[in-house]
Amino acid sequence: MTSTSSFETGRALVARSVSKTFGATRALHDVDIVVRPGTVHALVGENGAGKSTLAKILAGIQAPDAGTMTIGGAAYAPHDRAAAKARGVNMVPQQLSLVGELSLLENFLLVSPRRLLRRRAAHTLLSHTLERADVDVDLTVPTRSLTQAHRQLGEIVVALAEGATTLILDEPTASLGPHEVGGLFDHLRALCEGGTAIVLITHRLEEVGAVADDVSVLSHGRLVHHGPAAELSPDRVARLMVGELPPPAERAPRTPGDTVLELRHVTAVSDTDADLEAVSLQVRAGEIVGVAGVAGSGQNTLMDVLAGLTVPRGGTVRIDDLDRPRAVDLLERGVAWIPEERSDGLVPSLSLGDTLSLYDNAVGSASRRPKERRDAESTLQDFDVRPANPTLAAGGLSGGNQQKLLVSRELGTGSPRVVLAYGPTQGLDLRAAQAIRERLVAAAESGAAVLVASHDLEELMQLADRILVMFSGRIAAEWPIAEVTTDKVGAAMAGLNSTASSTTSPTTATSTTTPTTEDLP
Amino acid sequence: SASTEPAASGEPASGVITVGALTPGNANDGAFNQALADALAQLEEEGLITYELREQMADPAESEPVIADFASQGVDLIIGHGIELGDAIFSVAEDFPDVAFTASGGADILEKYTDNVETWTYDVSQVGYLSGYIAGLTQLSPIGRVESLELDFITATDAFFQQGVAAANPSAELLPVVYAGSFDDAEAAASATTGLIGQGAQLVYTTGDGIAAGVGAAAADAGVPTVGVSPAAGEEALSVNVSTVDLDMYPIVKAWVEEVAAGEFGGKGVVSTLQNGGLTYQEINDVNGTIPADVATKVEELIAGLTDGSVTIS
Amino acid sequence: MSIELWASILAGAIVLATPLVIAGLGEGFVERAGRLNLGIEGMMILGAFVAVFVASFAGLVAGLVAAMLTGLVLAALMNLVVYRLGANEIVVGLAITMLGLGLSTYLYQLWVPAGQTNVSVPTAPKLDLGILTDIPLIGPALFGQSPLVYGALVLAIAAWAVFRFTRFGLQVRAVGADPTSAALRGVRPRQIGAQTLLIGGALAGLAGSVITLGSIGAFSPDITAGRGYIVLAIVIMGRMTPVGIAIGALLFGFLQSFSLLAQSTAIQLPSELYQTFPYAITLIVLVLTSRAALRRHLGRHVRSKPGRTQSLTPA
Amino acid sequence: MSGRVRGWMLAGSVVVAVLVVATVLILLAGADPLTGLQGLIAGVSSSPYRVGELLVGAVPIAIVALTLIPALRAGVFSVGAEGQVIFGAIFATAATLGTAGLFGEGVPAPVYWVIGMVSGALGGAAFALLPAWLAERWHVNIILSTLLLNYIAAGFLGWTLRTWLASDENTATPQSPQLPEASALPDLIPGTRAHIGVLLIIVVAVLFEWWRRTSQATRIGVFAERPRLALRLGTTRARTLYGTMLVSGAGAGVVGWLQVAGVNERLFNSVSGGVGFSGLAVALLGALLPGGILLAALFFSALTAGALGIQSATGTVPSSIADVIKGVLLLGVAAVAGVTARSGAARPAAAPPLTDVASVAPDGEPTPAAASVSAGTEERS
Ligand SMILES: Nc1ncnc2c1ncn2[C@@H]1O[C@H](COP(=O)(O)OP(=O)(O)OP(=O)(O)O)[C@@H](O)[C@H]1O
Ligand SMILES: Nc1ncnc2c1ncn2[C@@H]1O[C@H](COP(=O)(O)OP(=O)(O)OP(=O)(O)O)[C@@H](O)[C@H]1O
Ligand SMILES: [Mg+2]
Ligand SMILES: [Mg+2]
Repeated sequence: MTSTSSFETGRALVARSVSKTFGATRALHDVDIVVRPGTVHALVGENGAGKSTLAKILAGIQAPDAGTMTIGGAAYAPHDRAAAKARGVNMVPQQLSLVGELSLLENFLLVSPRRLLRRRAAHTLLSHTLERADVDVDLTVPTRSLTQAHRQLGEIVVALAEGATTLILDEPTASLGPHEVGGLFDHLRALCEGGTAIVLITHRLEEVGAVADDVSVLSHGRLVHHGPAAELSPDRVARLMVGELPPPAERAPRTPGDTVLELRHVTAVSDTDADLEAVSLQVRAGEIVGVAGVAGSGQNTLMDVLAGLTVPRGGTVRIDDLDRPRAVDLLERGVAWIPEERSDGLVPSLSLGDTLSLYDNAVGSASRRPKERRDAESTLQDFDVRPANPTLAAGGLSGGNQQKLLVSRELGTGSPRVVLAYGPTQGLDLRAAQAIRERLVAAAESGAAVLVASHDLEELMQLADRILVMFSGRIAAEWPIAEVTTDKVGAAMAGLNSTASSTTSPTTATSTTTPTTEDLP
Repeated sequence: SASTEPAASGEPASGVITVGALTPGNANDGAFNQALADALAQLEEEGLITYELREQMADPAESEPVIADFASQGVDLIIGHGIELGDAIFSVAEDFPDVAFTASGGADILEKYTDNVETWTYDVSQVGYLSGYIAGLTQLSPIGRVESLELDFITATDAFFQQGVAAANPSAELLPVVYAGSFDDAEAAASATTGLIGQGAQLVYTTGDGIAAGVGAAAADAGVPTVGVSPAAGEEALSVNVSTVDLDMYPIVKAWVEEVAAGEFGGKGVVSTLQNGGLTYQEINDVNGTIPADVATKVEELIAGLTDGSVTIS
Repeated sequence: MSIELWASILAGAIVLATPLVIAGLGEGFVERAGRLNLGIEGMMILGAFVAVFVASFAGLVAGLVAAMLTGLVLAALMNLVVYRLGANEIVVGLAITMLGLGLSTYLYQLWVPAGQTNVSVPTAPKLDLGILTDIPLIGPALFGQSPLVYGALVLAIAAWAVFRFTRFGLQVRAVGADPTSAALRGVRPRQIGAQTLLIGGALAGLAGSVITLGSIGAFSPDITAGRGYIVLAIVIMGRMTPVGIAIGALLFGFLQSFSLLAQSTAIQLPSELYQTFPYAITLIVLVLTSRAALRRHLGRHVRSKPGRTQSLTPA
Repeated sequence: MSGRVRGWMLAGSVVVAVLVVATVLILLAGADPLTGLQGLIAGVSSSPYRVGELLVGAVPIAIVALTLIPALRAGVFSVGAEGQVIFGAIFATAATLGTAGLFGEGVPAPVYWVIGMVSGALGGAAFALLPAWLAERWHVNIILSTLLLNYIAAGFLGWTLRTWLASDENTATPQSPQLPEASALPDLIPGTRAHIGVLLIIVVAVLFEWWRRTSQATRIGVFAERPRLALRLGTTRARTLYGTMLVSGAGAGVVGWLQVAGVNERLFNSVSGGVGFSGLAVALLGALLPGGILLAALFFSALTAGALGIQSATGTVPSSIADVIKGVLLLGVAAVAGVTARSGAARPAAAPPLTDVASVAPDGEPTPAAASVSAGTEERS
């Protein structure tokens, strides 16, 4: 541990020997943590390592089974979130706590200490905080209609306005694009200057080096390392978390086959995402197409159209030689579907075993895949779903493991013809994420047409043969992987060349316009 | 009424007849149902019978088992008070030839008696006509009417009501009937009454019991006299009620009981009329002097006329 | 139709709407908090009975208070069984209705046994504002009603203010929309839910007493005649907002009053047609509001499409 | 284990609570509670007739509840059985009388039964189509539309019995003409009103026990929780709404026919007898399992009979005690069901949302309101 000034330790949030057990799961085992004011403290670990649990205990949302906590030496045992807030500890949970029906302003007022609302005063305070944090988010629309990124930032702003001296952020960057992450980290640094302590939970290890001062590594509920972040490379952190990782497999050259899935001039509307405007797209057998774009650019609408869940207003959708397929036709022809919102694809009350066999049972014996009768348990083990117990209810798994379960149902029971995946490794630890990427590559190699949308550009560059960028419901640019650079993609995601280019041809998309400030949305 | 032990045997050896009775509505409705309850209570007090009364038996699906139950317990006389109970009575009576039953119905029921079922009805024409006659004698016009549902017996009664009004006051004007849509919705009835009064009704007539509370309250509120409001509406409402034609089941039930005791029961039908005392009317209320003084005497003249045949209703 | 008739219809509409407004406001709180009270009918009718019973010896105000307490007790029972013990909300709602209907009839029959004249109590006196009350058409409807009618108006304004200006109102909305997030923010969904249910129960009891003490002055079995269920439709029709509920209740009251009094005009239709008219129109309005709400809902999202109106400004 | 003990203790306390309530009520009426309780037991068991009544009372509730299983599994909360029974009964009565009118005396009984049952089912299903369409096309909440339609059906029945289906006889209660002898269902237990239609509940129960294991049942279950996933399984919102409402409507319609042909042999105003609410309550009490529903329906019917027994034994207790005891028991049983379900680690009973499936957009996408609820209940990491 680095030496700290007595002033800093004087205000530090300290937890000692914290333990927490859920049924048979030891989520935390004798964990210590010291969060210093004015620093960013990164908390990393595999899925299910106990990060969120520790954070919730610090924020008073859950009570520890054992252990003590102090703030500046004084005992700290919050019995609920309000008590923690009163001591200056605030949290933005992994699952955002904004009420979608209410605006940010109302979310703020929701737990104000006064019985009568003072909207004007609250608005002034929040605007002021926004200004200081240099963010522009609408305070008065229902937060449901904000993008994920804005909700994330908005919730952070609300927490700040509530007067946090210790702010805990649980995976704030999991669904943010590179611009947004950059902006967020600037804010965090600015906050630290002002003396706020920040606990940052993340799976993106490069972020640790980029922003954190201290780092604590959890593994299986135990603290396996803590110390200054500067001394640690992402590789080292990864090794601490999960042991040695095999390097990502070399990209094998893939030759695309026939077009399997095709959209032509498709327009479609969505009430949660951008509408599609004349989107044309082909996915060929054996290739991986990456879709980049900031949140709310229409990726969800695109995925829904491809999966048959949204009926387009215009244009044609075709799989093989079948026009206007319904969702069930697509399933029968082997379209695997990994939605962005994993809860869309899982029924919490179904057991893991029933979840895996859902398609066979529900669509009847004429199942989509000639399925080798592998038993559920071995599928679960293959995909490292923990615990691999087919009789458990799906709703009982941790977020990361639910994702693995979903992927194992979609990819694990046969060889799909098409794979549609949006953020397939969102919220997964390194090893699990790598395993899923390998599955996607394997699917492509065995002839599947794969379409992956992700906010993680790194991931797309690693996987894809071709990258499309979506902006405002259109395909704004398209490049073969060899021509892609982060800068080009970043500019296209911000819409900087979309106005002039109505074609998706890579040359025009990249060369036509000089960005002006007026093009900024 | 005191609690009773149903006699185990069908023989009226002790001289006290056991009676099982069913009413379609609540026995404290101040009207049709209560007429039977009052008669039974009085006969029990006189030591002639012990009885059990089942209320709210309008649904034949519910009443038939109760009737069968009475019969299999060996009750001497089973009274199905109300047209809703007619079919159930006949159907059970077939299986229990030794038990005495009474069934009620429309005018045609008088011919339907069997060896162990006597039939009973009341003279709808007299109820309607006398009510209308009283309403006419008040000389109040126009007259509003609030009823529950558009059912046969209600429309039949109403037709005679109109005759009665015309006989007593040919110039009286009648507003169309308003149906409250339910037997119980007193508030809708009150609203209808207020509305009729707002349209100029000087007197309101009703035959319902649940809704009478609403008619009575609204009329009392506006100080408008009523005809036909039952005691179920409460004191307040009765203060503006000129009169109500009531059933008196005492003479009828007493006759049945005596026949059972004497072993002569069966094979006839009986109808309650003003003449035989099965129908009565409440003493005329002058509603603070707003009602002409001669109403009572004219009503008595009418009844005398009906008795000696000089007046007939068709 | 004459102006007198319309005046009568309006005045009747307001009387008929009053209990619906009161119970509807209560249910508005309950449903806003994401709960459902199918026991309103039972709470109303037991309130209606208790009100007369208590008023008969302790006076009007005591009757109203007793009715509210009755609804409160039933709501507390419902809260215990459904939200503490985990029983099914619909089954328990139906059970409470059954209990209320049965108990009110049972106690009434014991209280006023056969052979007695029903007990009646004085109803709340009607207002008479002289000139104002004499205004044609709207005078009697607006200025000649019982104080309970104006009480309902005050309640509606109060409910509106609670949702608009208080933290409690905000918490109710949050708990109904998303209890998990609300709890994460530090709101206690169970506590808020229980409070709304108690409000709903008390107002349902009060609504029942408004029928007996406001216009009839006496109790008779089944006097609420299904109004507790109509309240549910009105609350949805009114989109769970106090203003919407008040309008919905007035609409239903108007339809009922109209279909009663239209019978006394020259237009003679089958009486059953008149009787089902308010329900049929309510259904149609429900269809229209559902549709409009749907469109509004979609429209709002189209207008504030994510990624278009808002933009992140990286520092 | 401790959950089970707790369950039993709660069941015990329900019995105690009912006994206490009944005792207090009986004492209030000035009667002897012990006599009353003996009457309660005698009311259900003392004679074959009473046992027959138990069955007759259970039939409509059980069939309505059983045929509600798919709808409730899909999250479609209908209380429309009331109106559907009415329409089934009107159709069945009209078809039976019409057949008799056309072909005279000679029509054999089974022909009548088939005609009655089919037209009953058609009538009920047709009347269920309307709320299904309103929900599918216009997003009208089904609880409310069925509630309002019940009033409309009752009005239509009243008019029907006063006009085109009215009996020629002079009657006070509105009723249809008597059905032909041959169309009536024969007795199951001689000397009681239990007719062979009672056996139909066994058939229906077996049918739904089988259905429960089909892939369609799974799909409908998935639809209730994850409409988009269900779309991939071929289950659309429209198909679910129409399918489940038609099944429950047809079931209620058959009940209408059974009540007419089996019990009353003519059509009365009271044919539906509150079965909409009690059917829903029984289906939920029976945990949507056919076996549980049969038990719950018998239990419900027994309460009615038992309360009559109390009145019979004491003589002075008003019959409305039946409703009070039913309410208390229903409350208690619901509580026990809740507690045992909870300690059995199952999910707590789902609160039936008034903005239920109606808030799923036409193409099966949850609207934000629905999405936020589902997102709210899952951990999204
Ligand atoms: N409420 C709960 N009930 C039961 N088990 C729980 C609960 N919360 C967490 N767990 C278990 O505790 C362990 C730690 O969970 P936690 O959410 O803290 O992990 P995490 O490190 O945040 O993982 P992830 O990266 O997937 O979000 C996991 O095994 C999880 O399944
Ligand atoms: N806190 C929340 N409360 C309610 N609903 C939420 C919340 N967070 C997300 N959702 C729901 O999750 C879904 C996805 O969110 P949204 O469409 O705004 O972002 P996105 O396009 O998926 O991009 P990204 O995931 O990168 O932020 C929406 O249906 C939204 O209603
Ligand atoms: Mg976590
Ligand atoms: Mg998202």
